[in-house]
Amino acid sequence: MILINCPYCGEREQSEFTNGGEAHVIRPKDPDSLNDKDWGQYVFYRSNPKGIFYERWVHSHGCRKWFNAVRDTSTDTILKIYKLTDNKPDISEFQSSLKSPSGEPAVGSGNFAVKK
Amino acid sequence: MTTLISTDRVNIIQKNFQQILIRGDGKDQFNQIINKETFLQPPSKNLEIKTSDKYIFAKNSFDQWTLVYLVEQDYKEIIRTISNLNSNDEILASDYSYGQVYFEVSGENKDEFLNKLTQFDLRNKKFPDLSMAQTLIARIDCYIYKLNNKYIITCNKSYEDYFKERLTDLINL
Amino acid sequence: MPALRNKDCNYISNKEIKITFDGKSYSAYEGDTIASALLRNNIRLIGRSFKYHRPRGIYTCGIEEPNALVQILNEHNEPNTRATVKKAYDGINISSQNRWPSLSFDIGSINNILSPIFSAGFYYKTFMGPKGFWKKIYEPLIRRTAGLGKPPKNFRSKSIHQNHNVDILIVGGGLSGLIAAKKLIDTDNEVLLVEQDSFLGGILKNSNKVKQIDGKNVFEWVKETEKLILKSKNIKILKNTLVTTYNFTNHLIALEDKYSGKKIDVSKSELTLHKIRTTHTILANGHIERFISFRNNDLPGVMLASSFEKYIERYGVTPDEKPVIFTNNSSTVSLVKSLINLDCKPSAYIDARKEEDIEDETKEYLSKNNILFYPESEVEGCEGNKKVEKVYIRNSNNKISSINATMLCPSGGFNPDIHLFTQSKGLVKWDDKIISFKPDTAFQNTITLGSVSGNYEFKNLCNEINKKLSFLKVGDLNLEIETNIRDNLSIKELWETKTNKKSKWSKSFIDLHNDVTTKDLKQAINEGYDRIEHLKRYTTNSMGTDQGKISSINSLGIVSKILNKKIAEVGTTTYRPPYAPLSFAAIAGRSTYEYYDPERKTPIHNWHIKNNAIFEDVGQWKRPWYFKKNETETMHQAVQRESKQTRQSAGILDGSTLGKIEIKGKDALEFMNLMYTNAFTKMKPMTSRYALMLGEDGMIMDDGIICKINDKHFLATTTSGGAPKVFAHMEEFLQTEWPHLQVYLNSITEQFTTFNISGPKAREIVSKVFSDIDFSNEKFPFMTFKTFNYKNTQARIMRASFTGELGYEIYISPQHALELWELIFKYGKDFDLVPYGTETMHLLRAEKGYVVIGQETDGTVTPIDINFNWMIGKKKKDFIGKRSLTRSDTAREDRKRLVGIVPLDKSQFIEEGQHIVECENLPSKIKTPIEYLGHISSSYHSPNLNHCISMAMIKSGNKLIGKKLFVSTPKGTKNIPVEIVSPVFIDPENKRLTS
Amino acid sequence: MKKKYSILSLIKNAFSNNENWEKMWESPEPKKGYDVIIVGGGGHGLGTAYYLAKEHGIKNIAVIEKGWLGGGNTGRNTTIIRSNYLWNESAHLYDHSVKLWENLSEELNFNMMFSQRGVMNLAHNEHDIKEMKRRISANRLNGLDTQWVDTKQIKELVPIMNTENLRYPVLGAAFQPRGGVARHDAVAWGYALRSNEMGVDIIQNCEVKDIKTDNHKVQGVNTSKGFIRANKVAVVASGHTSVLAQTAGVRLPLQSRPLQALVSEPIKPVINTVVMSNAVHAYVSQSDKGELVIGAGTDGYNSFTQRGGYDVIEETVRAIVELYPIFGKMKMLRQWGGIVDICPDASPIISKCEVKGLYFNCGWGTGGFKATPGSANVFAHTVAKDEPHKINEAFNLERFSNGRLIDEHGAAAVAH
Repeated sequence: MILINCPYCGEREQSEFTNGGEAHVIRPKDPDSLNDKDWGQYVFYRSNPKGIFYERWVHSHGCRKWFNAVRDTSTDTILKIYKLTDNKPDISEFQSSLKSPSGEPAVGSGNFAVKK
Repeated sequence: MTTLISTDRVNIIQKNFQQILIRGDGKDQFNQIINKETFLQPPSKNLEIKTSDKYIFAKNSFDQWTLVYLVEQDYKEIIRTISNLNSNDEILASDYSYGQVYFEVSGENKDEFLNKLTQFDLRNKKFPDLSMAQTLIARIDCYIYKLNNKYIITCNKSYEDYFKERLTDLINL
Repeated sequence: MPALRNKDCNYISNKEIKITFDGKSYSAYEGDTIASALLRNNIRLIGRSFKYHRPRGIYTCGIEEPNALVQILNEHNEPNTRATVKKAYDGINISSQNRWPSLSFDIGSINNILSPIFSAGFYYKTFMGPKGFWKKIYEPLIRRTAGLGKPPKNFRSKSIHQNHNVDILIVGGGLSGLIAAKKLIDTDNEVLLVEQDSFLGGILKNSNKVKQIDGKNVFEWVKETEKLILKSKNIKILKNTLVTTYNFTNHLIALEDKYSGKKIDVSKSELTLHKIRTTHTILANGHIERFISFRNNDLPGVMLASSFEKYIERYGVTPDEKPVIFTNNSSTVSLVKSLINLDCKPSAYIDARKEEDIEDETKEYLSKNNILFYPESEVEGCEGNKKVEKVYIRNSNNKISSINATMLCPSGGFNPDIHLFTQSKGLVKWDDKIISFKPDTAFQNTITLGSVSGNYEFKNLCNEINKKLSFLKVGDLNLEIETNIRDNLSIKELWETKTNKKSKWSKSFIDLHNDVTTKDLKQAINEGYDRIEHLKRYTTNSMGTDQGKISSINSLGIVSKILNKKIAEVGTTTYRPPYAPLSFAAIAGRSTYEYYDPERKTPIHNWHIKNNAIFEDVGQWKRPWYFKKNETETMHQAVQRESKQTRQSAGILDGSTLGKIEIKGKDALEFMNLMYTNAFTKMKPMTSRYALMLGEDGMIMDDGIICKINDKHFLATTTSGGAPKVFAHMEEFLQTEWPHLQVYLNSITEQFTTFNISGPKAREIVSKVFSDIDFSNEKFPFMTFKTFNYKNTQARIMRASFTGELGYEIYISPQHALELWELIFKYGKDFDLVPYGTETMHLLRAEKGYVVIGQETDGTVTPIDINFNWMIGKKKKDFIGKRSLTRSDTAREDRKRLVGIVPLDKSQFIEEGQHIVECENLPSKIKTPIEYLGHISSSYHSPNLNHCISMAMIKSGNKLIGKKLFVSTPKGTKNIPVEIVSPVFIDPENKRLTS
Repeated sequence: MKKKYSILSLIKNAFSNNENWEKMWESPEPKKGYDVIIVGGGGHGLGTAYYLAKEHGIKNIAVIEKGWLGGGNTGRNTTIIRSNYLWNESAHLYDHSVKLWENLSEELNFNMMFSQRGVMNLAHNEHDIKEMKRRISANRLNGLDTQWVDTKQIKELVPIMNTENLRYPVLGAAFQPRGGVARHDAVAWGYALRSNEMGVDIIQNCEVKDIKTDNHKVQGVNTSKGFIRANKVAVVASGHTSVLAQTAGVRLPLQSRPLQALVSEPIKPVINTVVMSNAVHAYVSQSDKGELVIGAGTDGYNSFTQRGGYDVIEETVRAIVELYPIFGKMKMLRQWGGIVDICPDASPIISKCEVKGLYFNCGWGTGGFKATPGSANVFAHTVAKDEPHKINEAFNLERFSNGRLIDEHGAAAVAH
């Protein structure tokens, strides 16, 4: 299981946390001004990248506080943990180990064991 | 106070304490009000415990404190403290006195025994003395307070029988 | 007769034990595995192969064993146990597997005769016969011959989990593991050393390869090192513990057999699953010898060379006095030396390498002991009836001769045991020097030491370890290691030997466990399955319980030859956890059976038991379902009684399981307006209101009653099942969407026990219990509440009810719950007060047309659908889910709406879940789908109205009131004629509630 | 059908030492362009190619697979087949598939080992019972064979099940006799074999980097083997579908999650039907090789590593050991994970999109294997006719705007 460093309680096992999906998705200030399509985008659509992913976690079996994380979904490595109040780190800070959008990472996917 | 388990290496005693759960922003005004009502200074660092033989005052998370009275108080006093605290808009105090169960765990093998029920790291370097944590023990949400070489573990009262069965079942496995 | 044993074996006691194998009794020694015990009694035949049922013998001496799988009859018939690992004990009762009627005569071997037809993937190409043959004939036949062991018998485990948090985990207590541990003694690293055998030492105890360390014999050195480690403050040792899984962020799983070599005590936990979280992992788990494919390489009597040596050194048993040794590398000379030490001698030493490549000291040793020596030769095959009798040798100038022998010991070289390393998601690389894969780039904090990292040279073992552990800054350790063999391994690539025997029945196996021959590999590649993963799935190569530990690299070698590609290009299949089959009981641990999920009880649970309540599971809670008046009363009778009595006099329900949340803060009002559909702004203090909570998709998620103490302090109740979800939902929006709102939440579900008393006499009863409170209608109107002090505790009474009768919800501290509940009954007796359960609650609320979340609503129902349009605060700018209510489909006119349904013939009963249709009859066999308008969500026989009442969700139901339709029945074809009515069956004007 | 397989072909080849079996499919290099490119060589993708060629006469097709045929979810599922879904649209889609399963072995002359041994969904509390009684009645009206079985009947079908003495006792079950299991690899290989025979190019180890479009019309795909032109591109790449859609500027409401499964070591027959338990997340059937095939729930976070957390395996095994105590004495042989693409309403997307000539078949979540032939059949129709088939009309992208969702969460707490 992934080890997650809760900004308030320190390193804990991932079974103490609940994932909150994509981060930085702001609830529209005035929902009535959106048409059905745009409102559908907010309610049902979340990005689903293979590689760098900004996501939310909550320490549901601990301090119950929400925080954000940047994780590489192709290897499950957590690259950064930051509080809700911190601003969004720039994607250039991170480099994913992917060779191409849908390819496999050089190290870590667990499925390509032999060094090419 | 009933003894649940008593072996040469692990002892578990069930106790009953009064407790107040306080929510607030932890700023000066909050500290002053708390000090005025409880004559105690709330800890400011996350997961830190202030304690004496009469009480444990812990900061559980970003906006939550628990005050556990180790020595039984006059319950009218506790109710009065709670309503005084609640008279301030920016504080929420709830009476947690009788909805919880408390277990005091001591003994040389207490860490290894508890680690049969939780994956939480009880080592001093990760869980120093006079600190607390909220985690899962036997699949139940618990608070665990670390005092010098003993723990006080609390969870909701509805889990009491299940939790005690898990502890007693494990001691002879 | 006492079993054979070598003189000075330090690891086997001379205490005799009795074992039973296939009904016959044999003697052995304490510390033996089942395999070493059987070898002591010269038993060669141990099982029948998976597909062809060919006779099979003990092939290795460890976890990599493909053949020797047995059933332990006295341990609940445990199937597929590795005889080479499971320790024997006095009275163990073992049976062989996968053969009928007996091991020596097995009907199943007919498969061997038909084997030319059973080529790779044959089951994809046949058994398609006429319709129904597959289900009736072919599949039952295949299933009966498949599988190895028989199923276990009545078993309940008591295995437990043990979690560890350490700085360094050392996997493997062999030479490399011990050196690493010795370096870490009394440093400030907490270290855990895990060893799968019951003794430390690894290669030191399993072979004759190392003569001395620092001048001491290996047994002494290991004993001393172990004593030092045990004396240290920071290192713990776990023996009989096999690491099986390497998870992400250095989290490893290891299985400890607590009863290794002992009879299991059923009252204790026989297995412990260690779950180890570590900062650094040191893999020192060694290597595995691989075999060579040649004709009939599966005959009982063929055993790997280093396994043969391990039986001599580790278990003190000599499987055979004059085996033939066939090798392609320099390591097997230590086996020759072991035999010579026991005054035995190999009948032939066949070495595939060119004469000039073979070490001089080996050639001298062989000629000194005049051992038949065949340089640059290979074994063409072997033959015999259920055991090796003749070995055929092809010499350097291609001439084949045969010699008689009863055992043949091949060695195809050594593979670093990279299974755990690849599980850690590290990358491996092909090494042409050792002709195998070895670890290359680690993905986690993983360090590989010794032979697992491809380093077979004892001379530079210490400086490899010092270099790799230098980052720990624990100082160097150097040892003087003297060996019996040449230091660096010399090896010639050899996967398969040539045979010119063209018979259809001669087989050269590449996977002994799943009966896959080298011919199957060639056939699969011809048929287009040339990717290594296709090959594995089409032939089932290395998919057996040994996961091809001694053969999967060989199959890559053979495939690379056929495709003439480099082995690195062919690649490996994914190493899937666990390393070796892992007991389900150990994985489950103690959190199964009655402890599967925590059980939550209300403070007056014991009172319910004393009053013969029958319980229902609601989430983790145990709630009274109904109360049996006497032994014979059925649920239906009890529910009818409780419902009638509550409407006529008074009933009381334990509602403590309902979620309760305290919401307080400057912006509490704004927060509540955003979370619920209702408008709370104009709500007067000390009043309460029924409220709905939606998801962002506009669908009803939960409901509850909101009490407003003042604009800055609210108390909310939720459904029992919804409590954790609603609390988390509130916290999420408060922290992530509206952090500017100054609001605090506390869950107070367990801080108040809740009693819901309702019925015409309710007022009289509560007035007696709480004599100082004025319960008159004026002073205590409907949907208001009072807080008061009860014996110095905070208490609250709210006038509300889910039954539609005059009712009160009493919130009391758990400390006085039982005492108050019994007091209420003391006064309630003269008013015929009855305790009722959830079933009656469901019936009474249905009579009033109230909905239950999760029964009338299923995640696709909006407030408008259940006629709660009035509960939506129209003037509110926004609340969660509001915008979704105006989407085209959600605002559609003909959506399903809540209605009531009554059968025209009052005696008929409508079943829940049935559907409303327009046709009177249903065809007995429905071919084309039949349109339906909706389904019955709730249906009860109302004792107060004396007929069946139902609630349903029907398309444009609000426009169909008064219409006649039909409702289907579970089995019948005749539908029940019904009328659509308003869902409120009793007291539509709510007179009883508000009087 | 050139290559005929039967007991006769096995005997014939036995005489020639099984050395001249023919190649089942070629692995050619890609041509410059095709009429239709199918991205994803799993069961759904290869099936789409088969039905395009067989029922719509379109043969100039390439199936492009990043790894090896059937290497994605087709090779990683628990092989359960059933159609007892709640809503009409789902029931019709999944039953269209079960009907195709029923003679797929004959049609492809390749044994799918489709074993209709029945699928049982257990009820562990009153809420489960009510939900299942409703689904059984809806299924009946849709012509499906789901029926209620009580605990006694369950014990007859599965004698080793512990129904009373466990934390959440078994109170009954919904049982669909026509449900069952099939050999997952055989689907991919059977479709590959027969579509290759009809002239479809099957290109392996060729990874699509991005989909080229030009003012809202699809042009072709850039791959690791260069650009390949196409009039129509059909993406059926399960977990990777949204990654590829993104390259064409199309956003899909998918989240890719690990879904894990495990097998036990092989033993003699002990359970002859498929048992699913949504409440405790445990699904089990026994393959014809004797291995117990056990399905777990999805992990709680997005991931493309094809391997989930160990805690999910523990959750499942705890439930399995409680339901079948004797399995406690058996051992787990292998555990693995796939990447399932989950839709907000747990129903698939088989639909056109705003880019002309670009089609998507995805969102199958935890229940894609059972739909393989049905999904491929209606998707071939959608691609060929540029119009959805009646059966997959409701599974469009617009439903996430107008709110006309097909919420199978009830059935699919984790649908296996």
